[in-house]
Amino acid sequence: MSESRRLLSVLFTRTGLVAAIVLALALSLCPCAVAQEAEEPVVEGAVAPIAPPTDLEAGDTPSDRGSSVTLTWTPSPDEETDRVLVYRVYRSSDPETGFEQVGRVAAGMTTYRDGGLIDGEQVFYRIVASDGETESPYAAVGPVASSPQWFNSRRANAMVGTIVFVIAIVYFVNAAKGGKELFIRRLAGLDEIDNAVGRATEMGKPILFISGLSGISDVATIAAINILGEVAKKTAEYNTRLIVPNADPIVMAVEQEVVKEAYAKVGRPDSYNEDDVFYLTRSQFAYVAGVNGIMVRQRPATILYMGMFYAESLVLAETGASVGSIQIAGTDAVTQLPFFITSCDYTLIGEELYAASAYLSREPVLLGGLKGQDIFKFIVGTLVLIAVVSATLAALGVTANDPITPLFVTGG
Amino acid sequence: MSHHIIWTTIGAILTLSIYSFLYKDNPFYKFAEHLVVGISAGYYLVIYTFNFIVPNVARPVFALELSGEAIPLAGLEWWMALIPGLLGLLLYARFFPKFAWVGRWPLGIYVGGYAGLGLSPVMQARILSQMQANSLPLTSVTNVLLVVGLLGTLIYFFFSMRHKGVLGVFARIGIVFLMVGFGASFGYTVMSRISLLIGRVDFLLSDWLHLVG
Amino acid sequence: MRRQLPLTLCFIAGVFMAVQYFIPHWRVQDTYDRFLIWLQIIFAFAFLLGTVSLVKVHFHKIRNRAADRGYSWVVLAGLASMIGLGFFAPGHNDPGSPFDMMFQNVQVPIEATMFSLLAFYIASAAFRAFRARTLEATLLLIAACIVMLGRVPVGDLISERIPEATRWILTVPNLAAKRGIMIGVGLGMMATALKIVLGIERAWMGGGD
Amino acid sequence: MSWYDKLLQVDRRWIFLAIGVAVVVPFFAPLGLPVVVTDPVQGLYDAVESIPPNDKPLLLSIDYAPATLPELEPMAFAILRHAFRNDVNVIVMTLHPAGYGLAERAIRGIAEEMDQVEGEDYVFMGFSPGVSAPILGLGVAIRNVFPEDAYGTPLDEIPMMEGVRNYDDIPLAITLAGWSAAEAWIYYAREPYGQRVGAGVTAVMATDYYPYLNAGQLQGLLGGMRGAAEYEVLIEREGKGVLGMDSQSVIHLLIIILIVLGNVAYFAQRRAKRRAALEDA
Repeated sequence: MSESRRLLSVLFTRTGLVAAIVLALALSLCPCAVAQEAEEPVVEGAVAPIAPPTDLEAGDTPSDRGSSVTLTWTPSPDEETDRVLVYRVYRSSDPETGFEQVGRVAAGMTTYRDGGLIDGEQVFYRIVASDGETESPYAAVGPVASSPQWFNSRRANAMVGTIVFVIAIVYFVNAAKGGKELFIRRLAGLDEIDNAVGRATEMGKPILFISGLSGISDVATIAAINILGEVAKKTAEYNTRLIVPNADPIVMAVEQEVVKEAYAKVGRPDSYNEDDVFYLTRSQFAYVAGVNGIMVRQRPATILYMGMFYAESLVLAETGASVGSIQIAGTDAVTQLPFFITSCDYTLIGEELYAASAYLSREPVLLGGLKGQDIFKFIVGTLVLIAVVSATLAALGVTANDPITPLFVTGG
Repeated sequence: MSHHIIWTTIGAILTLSIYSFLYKDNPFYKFAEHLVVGISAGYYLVIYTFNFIVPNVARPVFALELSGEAIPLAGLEWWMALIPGLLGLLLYARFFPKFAWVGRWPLGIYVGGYAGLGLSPVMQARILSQMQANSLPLTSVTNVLLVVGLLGTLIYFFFSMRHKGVLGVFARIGIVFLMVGFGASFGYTVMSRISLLIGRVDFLLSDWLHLVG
Repeated sequence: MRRQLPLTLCFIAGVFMAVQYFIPHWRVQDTYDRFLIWLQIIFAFAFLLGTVSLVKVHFHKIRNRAADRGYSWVVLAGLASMIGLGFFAPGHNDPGSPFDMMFQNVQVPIEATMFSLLAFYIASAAFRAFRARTLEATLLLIAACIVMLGRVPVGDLISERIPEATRWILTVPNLAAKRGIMIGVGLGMMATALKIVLGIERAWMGGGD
Repeated sequence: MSWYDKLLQVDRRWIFLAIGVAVVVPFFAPLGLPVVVTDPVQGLYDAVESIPPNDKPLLLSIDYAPATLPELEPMAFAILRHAFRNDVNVIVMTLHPAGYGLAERAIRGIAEEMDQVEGEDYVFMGFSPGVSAPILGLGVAIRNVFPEDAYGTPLDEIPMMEGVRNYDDIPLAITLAGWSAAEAWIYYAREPYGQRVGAGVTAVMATDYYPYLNAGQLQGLLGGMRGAAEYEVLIEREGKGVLGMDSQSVIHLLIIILIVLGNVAYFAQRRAKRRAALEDA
């Protein structure tokens, strides 16, 4: 919008005479915008006022925490003549007076969300179109009041999905309790853990377990803790040293419990050494410096990397490889998977990490959960296929629109 | 100015100490390693205490401001600040074996809270959004590949069925896509890593030795 | 009481966090905001646990006259100096304080250098592991080489096709694989989280009954 | 021992040495290879370019930590230079606890270089703890998250902040982060508020952000040092990004040569083994 004006002024200053002609022409077409550029004073009243926006509507913002109202309108017809720069929004608790500007939006927008209201208190709005200096007559609406909602309808699809998921998992967990035998495909990295513990015992060397660099807030860390529980049971049985350096103090606290209980369960509570499940530092590469030191000095027979990893993955895994350890990794960090795949002997990819504790423990209840996951995955795959068919039909013009894809869109 | 030179020199010596690890483990590396573990552990203890415990617990509960001015409670009732403070203190129960089990209370809340966040928000952020993004009309080769690749990868992750027959074919396609993706990620990353090395060399050559620009 | 209460707390916290996602009402959302801060506060308190653990490990090394105990003194000295400067020195952790100078000039360069070791390791890993042994391995290494070339100016010099191929690999096969992984990971996360909330998986509190 | 066995068992420290040499040499003898601009970078450039001068401010969240400085700082410099050259006002903040000093050094350095006035052309807000909370909070009211700037001046006393209340008054927010903060901006600013967001991330993270770019959730994306180099080319002001591209090219080639050598040796060894096996039989 301002573009046209800038252009005009450039023409005016640079090309004298030609510009005057162009201006004269433009003047007749767009009197207001040029009024400021032209030297001649324009007679008041010769300029038509900017047309206001129309169809102004106001209502409580749906699916929100409260204290906000959403306004919508049809743009001022003068947007087409580039006379409108902004819409200004005014609010008052009185329909007649006391209006104060509460916001403005650029031309082209047709909604405004006004926040900071008190729920249930009625307010009135006026909105004007403006070229930056003069304002159009206002469009008014009101009274309107904001209110909070107890359900976010824009997330209904996520809710349905979550409920179906929970039902699928709980159903199969219960079915597994009934003793139904469940097949689980082989996960090479996990089969190797038994051998790895045995190998470490034979060599008289420790096992190093690294549960990622993140905290409990990453579910991957919880998965890693579950795996540690299973690994600790095995090392306790074999009486192999298990070293667990931590980057997160809460994870350390939890893992001390996990390892301690595992040793207690196999009747070797005295073999548990709290100094082996310890905190190093929260700092990413200071932690890596420390763990590298442990690797080159303790030369662990096996190193397990489970959980959430960041850039440090390859520094750790290459150092581990250089000291000749068998390395098994598992992470859902997509960016780090290539490095573990390159440097480790076995790598659990993404969802396999979450399947690991069920796989290792062979507890029917946990295996049942895996079956539930598969069923849901099947549902996801089928829905994607249906959506693809629907989108294709719509794209080919067979159907008017694609009714399926929008079902996956979730709002804030 | 000399102040600055001393700090830069310390940084440079520590930098070289770490690089010496590439040759082999040695006392310089060991020193730098142990130093950074100690310093960074202290750093985070201080930072978290000042950023979370002081403003959210200590100040509201004791109305304590380090400069001596009492601060307003900003709508936060003091006992609302006391609860997380007490939960935090309960963590220390593990120092007293008799009461160690009490330390599980805050852990339960902590683990449960984050696990809950791993439920419904994940459905939206990781599953629905990706389904939406992949609901593509099969009108181009790209789209066909995206759909086939996604389904193949999904099938690769099936745990409770043998990867045989049609399933096996799709799982295999899934692996192919995974491997190309991993290769791409690897190749893409090299750049970042070299950038970091360039950054360190720049520090040594420009900031410390003033050899270049 | 010893096991049931933490499990109950875990359940309540988990259900609340899962359900609040669907309830925009300010009463719930304000509680959610506050609860998030609670979790962060608990986390902040845990740092003392961690620090005690670190001190204990090195104290034991010194007491047991372990071979490398000299370095344990280095750890303790570093830790003590930061705690001393942070809590007691003027300026505490403000920019420009002694605490901040230690951070900027000791911790930062060491960490940055550790990070930059990746440039070396990425080369040695590629040399060692990128062998065209199987179809999958071959695809991986070809994709890696194309993208490596396509990301640097020299790739543009060799052929215009290389940056194009790079973009294609990144936005088609790579994207499809990532989406598949993301959905799978999402399901794994949800299942794991659900099992924790429902108390089916109890490893976090030492497992069992 | 034949050549291929030697090659396959080469001490990796020789590789380390080669990498070291390849990084250092271009510092003294730049090659000056050309840089081609890609769409995601052009997208971010266009988004900044479209902000009208001396109007609503650009929000630049410098969320990187020291570890990712070499990749992300050149981006901060280039974007700030671009904004200031166009007389676009800038709000700078950081979400990383270790980012305060880095953010301050970037904004102060470039502001000084380009004669920009604090409070009129730019504001430095400092650090806000938490990640989702401040991002969400800015959508409600900037003054809730930052009642005052980093140096204690109330926002109401800062001329540039007049009429700037929340995302409605910020045409574009750019995050420069080597961690999940960039994602957080999409989740908590773009999704709930429809805020236009651009991101600069490390090269390694960039692939993860392609889906957001394709889904239109990001206006543009700078990936790593090359992203910075491309941006530097667009604003016609070369910096550390362009300088780093030479070392990058050399090392990328070196790694590819290593992979090729490794495979040649591997196949030679395999063939020799097969032949030996045949002869034995």
